[in-house]
This record gives sequence, C-alpha cells and structure tokens, in this order.
Amino acid sequence: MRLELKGITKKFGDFTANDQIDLVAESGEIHCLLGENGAGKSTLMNVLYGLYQADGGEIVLDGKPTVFAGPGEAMKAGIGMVHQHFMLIPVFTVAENVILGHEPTKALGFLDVDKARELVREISERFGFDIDPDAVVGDLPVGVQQRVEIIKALISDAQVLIFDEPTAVLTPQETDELMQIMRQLKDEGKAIVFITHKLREVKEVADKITVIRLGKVVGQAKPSDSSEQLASMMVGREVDLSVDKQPAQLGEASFQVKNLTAFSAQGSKVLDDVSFEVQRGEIFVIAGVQGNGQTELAESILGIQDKVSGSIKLEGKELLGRSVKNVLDSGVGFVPEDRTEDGLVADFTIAENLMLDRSDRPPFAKGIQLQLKKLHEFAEEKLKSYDIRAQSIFSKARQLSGGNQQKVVLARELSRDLKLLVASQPTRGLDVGSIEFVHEQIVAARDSGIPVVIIATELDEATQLGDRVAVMYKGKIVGIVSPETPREELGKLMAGISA
Amino acid sequence: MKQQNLVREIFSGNAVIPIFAVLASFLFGGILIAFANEEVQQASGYFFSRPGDTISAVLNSVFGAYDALFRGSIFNYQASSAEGMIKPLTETLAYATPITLAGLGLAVSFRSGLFNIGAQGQIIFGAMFAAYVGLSFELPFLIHMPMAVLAGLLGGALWGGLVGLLKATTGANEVVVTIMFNYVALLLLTYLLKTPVFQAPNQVNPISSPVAESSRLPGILGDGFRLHFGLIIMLAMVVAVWWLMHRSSIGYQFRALGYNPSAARTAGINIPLTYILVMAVSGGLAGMAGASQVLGADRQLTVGISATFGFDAITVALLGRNNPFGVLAAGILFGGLRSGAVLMQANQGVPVDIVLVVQSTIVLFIAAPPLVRSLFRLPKPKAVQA
Amino acid sequence: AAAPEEEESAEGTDSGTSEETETETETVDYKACMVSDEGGFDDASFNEEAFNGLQRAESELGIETAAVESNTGATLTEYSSAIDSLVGEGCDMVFGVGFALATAVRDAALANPDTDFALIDSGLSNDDFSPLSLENVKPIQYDTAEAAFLAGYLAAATTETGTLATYGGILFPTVTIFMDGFKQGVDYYNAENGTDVSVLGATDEDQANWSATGDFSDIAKGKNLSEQFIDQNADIILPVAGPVGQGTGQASLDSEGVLLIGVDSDWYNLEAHAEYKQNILTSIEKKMSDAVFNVIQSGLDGTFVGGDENQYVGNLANGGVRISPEHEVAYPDGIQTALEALTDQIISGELVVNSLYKN
Amino acid sequence: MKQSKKTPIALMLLLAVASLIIPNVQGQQLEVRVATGTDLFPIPNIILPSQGFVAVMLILMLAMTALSVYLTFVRNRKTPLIAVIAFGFGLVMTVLTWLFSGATMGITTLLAGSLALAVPLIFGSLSGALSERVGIINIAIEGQLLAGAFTSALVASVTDSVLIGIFAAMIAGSLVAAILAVFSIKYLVDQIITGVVINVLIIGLTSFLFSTLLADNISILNQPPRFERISIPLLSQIPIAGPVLFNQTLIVYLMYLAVAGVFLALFKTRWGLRLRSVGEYPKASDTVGINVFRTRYMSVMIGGALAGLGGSFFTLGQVGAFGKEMTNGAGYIALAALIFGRWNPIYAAMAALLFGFALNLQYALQIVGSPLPSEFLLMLPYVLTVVAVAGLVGKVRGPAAAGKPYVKS
Ligand SMILES: Nc1ncnc2c1ncn2[C@@H]1O[C@H](COP(=O)(O)OP(=O)(O)OP(=O)(O)O)[C@@H](O)[C@H]1O
Ligand SMILES: Nc1ncnc2c1ncn2[C@@H]1O[C@H](COP(=O)(O)OP(=O)(O)OP(=O)(O)O)[C@@H](O)[C@H]1O
Ligand SMILES: [Mg+2]
Ligand SMILES: [Mg+2]
Repeated sequence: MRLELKGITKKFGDFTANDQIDLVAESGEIHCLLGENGAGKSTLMNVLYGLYQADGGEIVLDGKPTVFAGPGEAMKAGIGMVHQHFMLIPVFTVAENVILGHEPTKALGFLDVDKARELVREISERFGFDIDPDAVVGDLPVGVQQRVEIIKALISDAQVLIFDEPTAVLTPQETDELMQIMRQLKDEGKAIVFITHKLREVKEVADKITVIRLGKVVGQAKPSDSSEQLASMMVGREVDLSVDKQPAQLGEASFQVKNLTAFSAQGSKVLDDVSFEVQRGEIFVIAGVQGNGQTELAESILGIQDKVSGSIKLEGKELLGRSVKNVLDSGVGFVPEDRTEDGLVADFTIAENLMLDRSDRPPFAKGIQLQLKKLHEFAEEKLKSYDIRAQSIFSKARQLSGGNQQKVVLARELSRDLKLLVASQPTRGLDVGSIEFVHEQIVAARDSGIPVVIIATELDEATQLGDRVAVMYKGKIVGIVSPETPREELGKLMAGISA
Repeated sequence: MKQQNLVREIFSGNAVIPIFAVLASFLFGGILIAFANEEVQQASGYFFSRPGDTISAVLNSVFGAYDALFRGSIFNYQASSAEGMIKPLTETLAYATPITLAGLGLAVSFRSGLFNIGAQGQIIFGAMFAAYVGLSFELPFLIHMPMAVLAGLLGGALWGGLVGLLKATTGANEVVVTIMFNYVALLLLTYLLKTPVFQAPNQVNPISSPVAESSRLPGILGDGFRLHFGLIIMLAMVVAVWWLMHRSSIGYQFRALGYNPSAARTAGINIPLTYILVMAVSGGLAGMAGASQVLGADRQLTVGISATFGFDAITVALLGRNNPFGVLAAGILFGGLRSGAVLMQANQGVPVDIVLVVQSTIVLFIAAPPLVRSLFRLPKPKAVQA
Repeated sequence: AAAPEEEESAEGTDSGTSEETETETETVDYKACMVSDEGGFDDASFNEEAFNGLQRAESELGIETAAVESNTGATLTEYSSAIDSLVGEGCDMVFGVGFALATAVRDAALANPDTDFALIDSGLSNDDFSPLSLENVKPIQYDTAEAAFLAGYLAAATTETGTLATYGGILFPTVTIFMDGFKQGVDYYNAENGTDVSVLGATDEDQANWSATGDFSDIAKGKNLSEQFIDQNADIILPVAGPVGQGTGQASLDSEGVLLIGVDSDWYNLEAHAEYKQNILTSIEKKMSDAVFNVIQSGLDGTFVGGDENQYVGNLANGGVRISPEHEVAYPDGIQTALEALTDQIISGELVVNSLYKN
Repeated sequence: MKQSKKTPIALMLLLAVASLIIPNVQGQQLEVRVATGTDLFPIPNIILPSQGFVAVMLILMLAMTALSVYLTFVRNRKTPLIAVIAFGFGLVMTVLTWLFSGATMGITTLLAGSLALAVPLIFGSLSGALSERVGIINIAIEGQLLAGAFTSALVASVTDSVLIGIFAAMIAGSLVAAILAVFSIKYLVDQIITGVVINVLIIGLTSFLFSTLLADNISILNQPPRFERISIPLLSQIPIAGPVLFNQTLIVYLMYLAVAGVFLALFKTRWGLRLRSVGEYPKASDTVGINVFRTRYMSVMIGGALAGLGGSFFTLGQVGAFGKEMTNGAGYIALAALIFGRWNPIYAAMAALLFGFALNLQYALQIVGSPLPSEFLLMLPYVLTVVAVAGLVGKVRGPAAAGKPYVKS
C-alpha cells in the first residue's frame, strides 16, 4: 500500500498549522517525522486519520484520491494510529478499550467478553506484552497505557500505521521492544509513520526522514546523518545535545528523607522505607521504571500522599504532615509529572498560570487585591527569558504546544525563592531545543546552591543531568550510584537486581 | 459596495443576535397567543367564507399582546402621566433586582466548578434572616437597614456554606444536596411562618408583620414606584462580583478550582476551604436577593418570598455566561418579561403561561446564535467562516 | 347595613343561570376584574369557584370582565402590579382571591379610592395587623367550620369502619378550618351517640401536627396519602387540598366502600370529579361564586358598601356555606333530619361551632 | 488514600439515634398486616412483641456497627454493602415499631405506596442515565415527565386507549429530549441552560394547553382510562412481595423491564459500550470510528421516551387526569436519585425506591399521629437523601464528558 499526502494545508482560525505538506508512506518502510514542538506533526497525522478536515491538498491512497470524513473511514481504508494523547477511556478495562469500535458480540448485541480477553491475550503474546485484559486502564501506569494504545492499533490489522510519539512515556527497554515490533511490522509489509523527538530512535529504525518546521517541510534527512545535524535541521539553529555543567559545588545535606513508607488506597505498600539525603548544589536523580513509587515519593514531599509515615526534612524543618501550601511556602519548587493535569490551568492565560501558587501574596496580591500590573510585567519578563513561544502573555495555556507549556511551569516554579526543587520528568515530550533549555535552567538552579531532586525515566537524562543517581524498584531505593555507572548496570538495578 | 459591507458587518456581529432571538421567540409565542385568543377562535370558525376576519383577529391579538408586553415592561406610551409612562421600566428593574442578585451568586459557583442549584433555598434563608432582624429590633435606619441586609447575606451564606461543608468533608454531590435543601428550606419557612417566630400577632394566615420601617430598603423614586434601594445594592454587587472574580486573589483561586481542581491542589490551594467559601459567597448573594425581597419589595415574609427567582437565576447566570455584566443584562431581560406579563394578561387576556413559553424560547434562541442566523439567513461572522 | 347579597345568597347557583342567559348580548359599562392566587382558575376548587362568579356576572349582567391568573411563584409585588394593571385597565371593581392578596388589595384600595375592591378569605389590616376598614374594600370570608361540622356529623353517621380521615395541602388556617369543623362534627356525633369514630390526620390536639401533602399540585401524593388512610381503615376522607383531592377520588375507585367529601364547590357537579362522583358523600361548599356575583351586582346597582363592619362572612345562616344535597350516596336513615336540626341549632346560636371567626 | 471513616461514623451516629428511639417504644405489640384481598389463603396478622423485636434489631445494628468499625480501623478495609443494608433494615424496623407499636402496620400498603411514588422517579432516572452516560447532562427530566403526563392523558382520553396513550407519551418525551439533544449537540448551547429552560418551556406549554384546551373539555380531553391491574399468577400470591410487586399495572411491569433492560444495554452490550465511551471521551470514540453525534442523539431520545413513559404513570397509572405542573419537581428528584445511584440504573432505582419509601413512611407517620409538625415530617425524604449521600455514598464521579459539547475541527 502506498499512501501519499499532497500539499496538505490545515488552519486553526488564522493560524496555519500545516502549510502545503507532502509526505509518502510506503509498504515495508518506516518513515520518521521530525520537528520541534508545535511544528505541526500531530496535526498532519490527524488530517491523515480523518480526525481533522484539511483546508487544502489531498490524500492519495494507492493512486486514488481519497477523502476521509472521519476516523471510521480511515480505519476502513486500513489506517491505524497510536495517538500522542491517549485515546483511551480511563474507566474501561484494557479489553473494553481494545475492542471498542469493532466489538465481538453474541446474540442481540451482547458483548462477547471472553473473546475480547482472548484477543488482548493473543496480541499481547504475539508482541511480547504482559497485560491483564481486565485491568482498568486509568489505574495503569502510563507506560502500560501506551501498550494498550499500541495493541489497539495493531488489532485492526491496518496496512498503514501511524505512531505519534509513542516512546515519550516508555522506558528504554519498552522502547527497544516497540522498535522491534515496528521492524517486525515493516517486514510484514506495512507502512509506518513514526514521530519521535528522540534522535537515537530515529537513527535506529528510520528508512526515510522528513523534517518539518513551522508547518512546512524543511527537507529530507538520512538515518546516517548525525544527531547534531538532525537537531539543527529541526530547530533551525545549532543545538548542543550534551548537558553543559560544571562539577557540583556541594554544600550541606539540607534535604533529608528518612524511612518514608506509604500505602496505596488498596492497602499495598507503594513506598518502602525510603531514605536519602541531598546536598545543596547537587542534582539527585531518581531513576527507575515508571510505577515503582516515584509518583508517591514526589507526592509525599508535596504533601498530597495519604497514609505515609517517616520523615521529610528541609533545612531541619519537618515537611511531612503539612499542607501543600505550607510545603510550597517552605521553599519547595514542584514540577509535576503531568503538566496538563497538575501543573497548569489550561483555560487560564500564561500570565495567570504564572502566579498559580502565589496568587495570595506579594508581589501578585496586596491584601486580597491582585496586582495585575506587576503580574503582567513579571509575565512579559518570563516570556522573554524562558523563550516561551506564544502570541502574548494573554494566550491561554491550552493554546501552547507541550514544550511551551512545560516552560511556563518551570518559569513559575524556578522564579520563587527556592530551598528545594523537585521536578518529575521535566522534559517529557519536549523537542531537543527545549530540552536543552530546560536542562540549563535546572543546572542553574543547582548552581544557585539548592538541592534538586529529579525524577527521570530516561536513562540519558538521568546520567547527563544527575550528580548522583538513585534507582527505585517496587517502592524501594535499590541503589545510589554515580552517573558514570554503565547503562547495563543501571538497567539491572531498574529491573530489581541489586548491585 | 461599502454600504453592503457595513450592513453585513452589522448583521454578522453578535450584537444583533439577541434582537433576532427575541424576534424569533415572539413569532413562536405569537402563534400560541393567536391560538388562545377567543376572537381568533370565533373568526376561524368561518375562515373559508371570510378569511380576512381571521387574519385581522390574529394580527390584533398578537400585536395587542406584544404592545401590552412593551407597555408593561419598558415604556407605557398610553399612560396619562409621565410617571405612569416610565413606571414599567422601573418595575422591570425592581424584578431584575432579586433575579440578578441570585444569578450573580450562581455565576460565582458555576465559575468555580460547583453546580449550585440551591439558590431557591438560599434566597429563603436570606429572607428569613433579614426578616428576623427587620422584625425583632428597633434601631436607627443607618444601623438597622444595613444590618438586616447583612443578615440576609449571612443566612444565605450559612445555608450555602453548609452544602460546601458537606462536600468538603464527605464528598457529597452538591447537585443532590442543593436540590434537597431547596425543599427543606421551603418547609422550614412554611413552618416558621405559623409560629410566633415570624407570624404576625393577631394574624391567622402565614404572613409576618411588615419589617420595621428602619430596616427597609427605601424607595428610590418615591412613593409611586416600587423601585427600591435594593437596585443600588444589586448594581454594587455586580461590580463587587466582577472585582472578586477577576481582581482578587480569592476569586482567582475560585476560578482555578473551577477550571482544574487538581492543578489548584498541586499549587497549594486549600480545596475543602475553597468549596466552603465558594458556596458561602454564592449562597450569600442569593441570600441578599431574599433580603431585597423582604426589606424592599414585599416588606414582609410570606411562603412565596422566593417566587421562582432561584430557578430563573440558573438560566440568568448561564445566559450571562457567568460574567457579572452579562448576568445583569440577562436579569433585566427576565425582569422585563415578568413585569410585562401582568399587563399582557390584564389588558389582552393572554394566558400567563405564554410568558413562560416566550421566555424560554428567547433564552434558547439567544444561546444558539447559529440557529438564529440560519432562521433569518444572517451572514456568518468572520471567525466562524475561517 | 346588611350587605345586599345576603338576601339572595341562599339561592343555589343553578337556579339563576338558566333564565337570564339572553341578556348576555347587551353590554353594560361596568368592568369587574379578578386576580387569582397561585392555584389559577382551573383548580377545580377554590379559585375556580370564585372565577365562576365573575363569569356568571359577565353573562348574566352583561358587564365586561378581566382576570389575571397568578403563576406558581408569584410574589406579593406581582399581586400588587396585577391589581394596579387592572385598575389601569379601567376596572370598576377588583377581586383578590385568597389571603395572599390582602396587602396588595389594601395598598391598591388606598391608592385608588374610586375603585371598589373585594377580598376573599381575609380581612384588611394595618401594618401592625390591627384591623383596618376601608370604605372601598369589602372583605368576603367564610366560616367554613359550620358546614364542615355538618359534614363531620354526616360522615360519622355514615362510616362503617368507625374511622374517618382528613388532610390538607399546606396547613393554612383557611385549610385547617375545614378540618377543624369536620372534627368537631365527628366529636359531637360521638358525644351524642356514645360512639368512638376517629379522624385520622387530625388526631393531635395541635393543628400544626395534622396531615398535609405539602403542596396544592401533586395529585399523586394525595392518592398515596389517601391509600394509607384507607389502609388504616378509614372509609371516608376529606381532602382540603384543591386539585390534590382528585387523588383521593382516584383512591376511592381502587378500594371498596371508600367515600370522599369535596370542598369549596359541589364536586358532584364538576366534570373534573365525574369519574368517581358516585363515591362523593357530600361537599363542603363555600359559595364564593354567589358572593362574587352579588358583590358585582351591588357595584352595578350602586349599592356597594365596603368597610370592615360590612364584611361578608359566609355561614350557614346566610347560606354562604353549606353542605351539598344528597346525591348518589344515600344518607343513613334519619340523618337528613338530624342535619336539618343541627343546621337550625347552629343558625340560632344554640350550638356553637368554634372557629377563628368566633372568638 | 486512607480508608474512609465515614461509614462507621455514620453508622455510629445512626445507632445513637436508634437508641434514642428505643426507650420510647410504647405499646405491647406490633401488629403487622400482610394480608390483602388477593392472597391465595388468608394470612393472619403477624404479632411481634414490640420490646423484644426492637431488642433484636438493636443487636443487629450493634453487630453491623462493630463490624464496620473493626474493618475500617483495624483491618483498613471497606465496609461491605450488605452490612450497611442489614443495618438499614434494623433501623427501619426499629423506627416502624416505634411508630406502629400498639397499632397495625399495613406493611403491604406501605411498600406498595413506596413503589408507586418511585415509579416516575425511576423512569426519570433511567432517562438521566441514558443521557448523562452518553455525555449530555439531563436537567430536562422534569419536562420529559410532564410532557409524557400531559400527552398520555390527552391521547388516551381521545382514543380511549391506554396503550396509544403511553405510546404518545413516549413520543412526547423523546421530542422533549430531541430539543435537548439538538441544542446541546448541534448548537453547542450549555446543556444545563437547555435543560432548565426546557422545563420552563414544557411547564408553560402544558399549563397553557391545559387551561385553553383541556379544562373546558374535561370529559373528552382529560378523562383518560387508567391502567388495569394485572396480577401475575402465583407470583402475586407471595405474601408481601406478591401484592407489592406482581399485582401491578402494565406500566410498573414495563418499569422492571426498563431498569433491567437499560442496565444490560449499558453494561453488557456493544451499544452500551459505545455509548459510555462517548460519554467518557468522545474524541477517543471518534478515533475508533464511532459516530459521536448519532450515538448521542439516539441515547438521549431513547431516554426521553422512557421518561415520557414514566410521565404517563402520573396520569394513566395514578391519577386519571392531568393537572397543571403535576410532576411537581419529580424530575429533579430523579436527577438526584441518578447521581445518588452513581449513574447506574439499578442503584438509581434503589435510590428512588428509598426516596419513595421515605416519602410514604412520612405519610404513615402523619397518620399515626406524630409529635412533629407536618412540615418536619415532609422534610424526611429530603433530609434522609442528604444523610445518605453524605454519609454513605460520598464522592461520586460522573461520566467525564458530561456537559461538554463535542466539536470537530
Ligand atoms: N485544535 C487546535 N486549535 C488551535 N491550534 C491548534 C490546535 N491543535 C494544534 N494547534 C496548534 O497547531 C500547532 C501544531 O500543533 P501539533 O500538535 O501538530 O504540534 P506537534 O508538531 O505535534 O508538536 P509536539 O511535538 O509538541 O507534539 C501548534 O502551534 C498548536 O498550538
Ligand atoms: N492493573 C495492574 N496490573 C499490574 N500492575 C499494576 C496494575 N495497576 C497498577 N499496577 C502497579 O501498581 C503500582 C502503582 O501504580 P501507579 O500507576 O500508581 O504507578 P506510579 O508510581 O504512579 O507511576 P507513574 O509514574 O506511572 O504514575 C505500580 O507498580 C504498577 O505497576
Ligand atoms: Mg504532537
Ligand atoms: Mg501514577
């Protein structure tokens, strides 16, 4: 099968997200799509999948011009897609999510649940996933959810498969598995479009590479091109891919976590006697496969984890048992793992988001009266210094691309007087240019003499950014090692094999 | 060419939508009015012999009715005195006062993500508290009146705040609780009006004595008019709510909660406390609507004190897009319909229920600009065209 | 001076209508108007009864009329503006139906001394509730307890189970006066005959604790409450709840031997109650249509006299209240005569039925 | 998340209330009448010694409270539903004994009346379930019920057929639902405004038609036939349950079917899975080829038809005539029952039954002669609902996309 996009143009109001884009996906080929955050990659794929209607151009399928009125028609034509934002119903089980849209039924339209389970098991087996078909999707860690998405795309036996940033939330092992699967599919003769920000992956699997910037195709690249070349093609300038940091200037251990133990609502232990200390001027990375208690650790520090015991001390002051407000006021900067859910109010403007945790105090409020002028000055300054790409400080957060949203959160959290910075997966889903910037900001925070705790699933990020790396497994810290530790060793720790 | 553009500009703008919405719903209401009219019924009996009679009867009934609506709500050109001419507009504003106050309260809660449909009960509580202060004390006006108004605010705030408290502590759904609390408040009022707490001495009916002169909201335009100081309070509240929601840190936190509770929590906003505060502010404003009725309009407490203001307020709040100035506009629209309805009935014998029909169709049409556009074949505005 | 309607009011509604219908075309330059309370003019009870008087006046006296029906959720202000509008429309006489309109009628009467007013079910009072008398307002009230007493006596004599029942919509005094009179009639019967007939729904001494459905519109609730009464053995039920009483009628269809008593007008003759009219023992009539008609006529004749001292209190003596004549349900032997005797005793003052109009 | 302590605390509070009641139980015995006219064999009245019976119930309640406390505080587990139900049974029995001790309690009538009061609420909550599960908030249940009540009375009167009457009611209900659907799906009007306004519109229309049309022609237009009782052989002869559940009118049987049917359809069929997916995350449904708009229209209108059917219960099932605004807020109570029942048809039906029971119990209290003013008794069902929602249900989560229009780019 050969799928051709010719001169696709898509506008949102006055804004042109795709401008005359051409793209070809051919059987037995993996075509990588590269571009910085907001370049228009997802938009193009959504047009291809019938979710958006193009304002210009055409889709040609095996030589025939085709119009998809909706995803249903695209599916029928043999197109499957793994969406960047999960298209999963959180309250449904894995099996229900997988069969949605093409449900096996018994008489009278009753669902054949056994058959659905069977289907999930079959696919899981074929691609080496281990997924309980009866688990409720919302309870699953995002990595597992991503697998469910992939199963959904595979089950329909599509000839063209679109993967929109599936690896942003996968662990390195999971990523490797997925690439294996993609190769397998390619060998079966499917056409694959693969979007990712991780150049290592591109170089590994791509047959063809198309780079788009600001809604336009800027050119083709070869898998053999260097990462630096790809990066600068995407961003339009030179990018330094290594984290540029001085050796740490360590101070006293002002942040101490001791014997932290927590239980989930269901009563299982999610944190098991976790203890560590972080010194001023040090980046302490917590690595590990997602779902091993990192979220709970971060939430315990912030004060929203229930049923937790032990001690968390910042400069001698106990944080455990305090309200969130109190913790934040003690000088904790907190970058949540899920920025859209916890970090931002999507319907607020950039300016409003910048005072989310300080709206009731100077300089943003005098008594209860907001000081909007001060806020706007502040926002203008941050927009510039953090290079937040938006029309103005009055743009709604939801209109920003993922990378720029993350910058808003960082700008807010880093501009307080911090005594501790806790950031979960600060660069998830960001393009190389934005990652570079975010890393610089984190290192700068460290260099200002505060302890920094980073929760990372990316090994590269963990080793490049960290001064020390702790690995969590099943709620425990199984080892604290230097960032120079070889990858394999770290991988073993993450799999629960103690050093 | 240019002129055509101007016309197009005007007709594609959002400002004309309400006008055409009102027009559309009047057409619809007109059908019912004609249907109910006796002359029309008679004339249609011999429609085929003299169709003109039916047509003129229809036109008479419909124009008569809407003329009466206009004269009853905006300007009575038939009145003998200048006073009489402007009186309808003042009546409209008098009705708009409680509806807008309660609507403001609901707008605050809707904006904050809480679906308070308990304005009805909160108005009753406000009215009871205000009436209690108005009946039980002898104080100078400058103390008594503000105290009674504040009591109304307090009553509504307590009854609303209780819902917030229940939600904050037990997670109880506010929709269910406010529906139930409306009934409880009404029953409590009915009971108390038969006890010495409120019932007037020497009175067998469930009516309180008029509240003390010193606690009343004084008339604005003098004796001939029902417009009272509540209007000023209401207008002040429009501005106050705007300030609260858009210029104060409290309102900012309310809105953050409404848009994204989990981000609000992560940012250190105290969610349970905010629930209680939102519901208290929301209930307090509805309570002031109750106070305005007891101290300004009715001057005594009756079982019907809350009328249907609490339900009207839901529509008014949402129709005004939860924006205080929008709520004011919607409140005046509802006030006008209430005020005009009476004359429509007295003058033309139009059944009162038609007003409900006209009122609801106006709201539906106003809320659905594309429908009005397609009905009247108005051009689309630019943004939508793109 | 006695109010003019008192001479005629003993006549039934039916007698007047048939002969005078021809006069209808000749219009007279007089306009009588009416404002209802919440129930509206189709309530098959209170407001409808009053409205009938207005309609009868229109057809028989050839006058003009106008009426404003108040919606559920009307406010005092709306009552006032309804009356103001009617005055503005040139009404010569305006009726306010129901105690809720008292303040509105008073204020309008003070502002419009040239217009006549009548107020049903309430007197006028000043702000401090001291009684107020206005030349141009005629209060029309009903000592319904007297007729209810007779109905209670009749029911006590008729019951086979020895258990009666009554309930209100909301326990307003104009509602409980029915229940109270009814209960007194039953007690009187018990005392006279040594029986022990009880009245469910009004067992407590404190009237506040009597039974009520909570509103005047939810008919299903009336049916439900009635079914429970029937389950507790009641076989005659007096609903004082406007249209909600239709629920009792329906309940009577579902159980053998259950009767009901109507209120305000003779339900036996009303279409809304036709389905179960065979179960209507009697009705406690409050002949508002007569009073309305008569007051309009006095206005037309120029004999209208207002003022507190000229208020009209309908009672057995002036025929303003009564119980309906025997229809399908046969009264026990001798009861008809007993009822007549009781009526005479009440009229003569020998027997006093307590009510708020007598103390 | 900690194990919520609400349930044991609520039970302890209620236990305290019960122990206040118990010393006041007067009278020697509680006579329970089970018999109705239709029993197979005469059932004698059951006579229970009041004090003894109450003591047994107290022990039951104590045991359940202790269990709940143990599970919550020691074992850190949830209190099972069955324990709460057992406690509730004990409490209700205690209250009933207190009320009826020394008199006769017609348990059958009490329960039958509760069911009757609940029927329209249940239909209404089914409409709510179908609508909200697909993502359209349905405040318009009240309007749907009222339209059904009006139409069925009118049509059944004219045609003299209850079947045509309920058919018409279903059409009327789904037309009202169609207004809700069109305005919220096509014109993207706020669903809550649309619902509230539809209620006003239907009140206005029906009242208008009632006064201009029905009131003057009662015998032709507003005297519909009523449903006949159909007793199901054998089943109807079971004591208590028989007469309450199986000697009923057609519409009540339809209600049983509707509750079961909606439950199965929502949770066991392809249609229901798709419907719920649309109510949770319409975009995700769209991406698997489900027609979001059509699914929404269908479900909302089927719900409307059910509510219309429920409305006909007022006129054809209960009262035999239409009256202005006769639904009197039942739609709002149905909405509350829906939320109380966590958007699940069976739980919602149970919530509606609980409400019906409280309402009817309150009448029983009025009749037996209670020391409280009627207004306070009338509060009972409302207060009880709040207590139940706050104490036992707590936080509930509705369909995620409810209230949000779906817009395609
Ligand atoms: N529904 C929409 N309405 C308005 N603007 C939109 C919409 N969807 C996307 N955009 C804008 O279109 C541009 C392209 O967005 P798109 O999601 O295609 O980016 P992307 O290349 O996938 O970026 P990322 O790498 O962050 O996923 C962005 O500037 C975004 O803000
Ligand atoms: N259905 C399931 N089947 C297997 N394991 C599960 C399931 N649901 C949850 N878990 C496990 O329970 C633990 C807690 O899951 P949770 O989603 O809270 O992870 P987390 O620590 O919050 O990680 P994340 O960073 O992904 O949010 C994890 O070990 C996860 O793998
Ligand atoms: Mg993207
Ligand atoms: Mg998690």
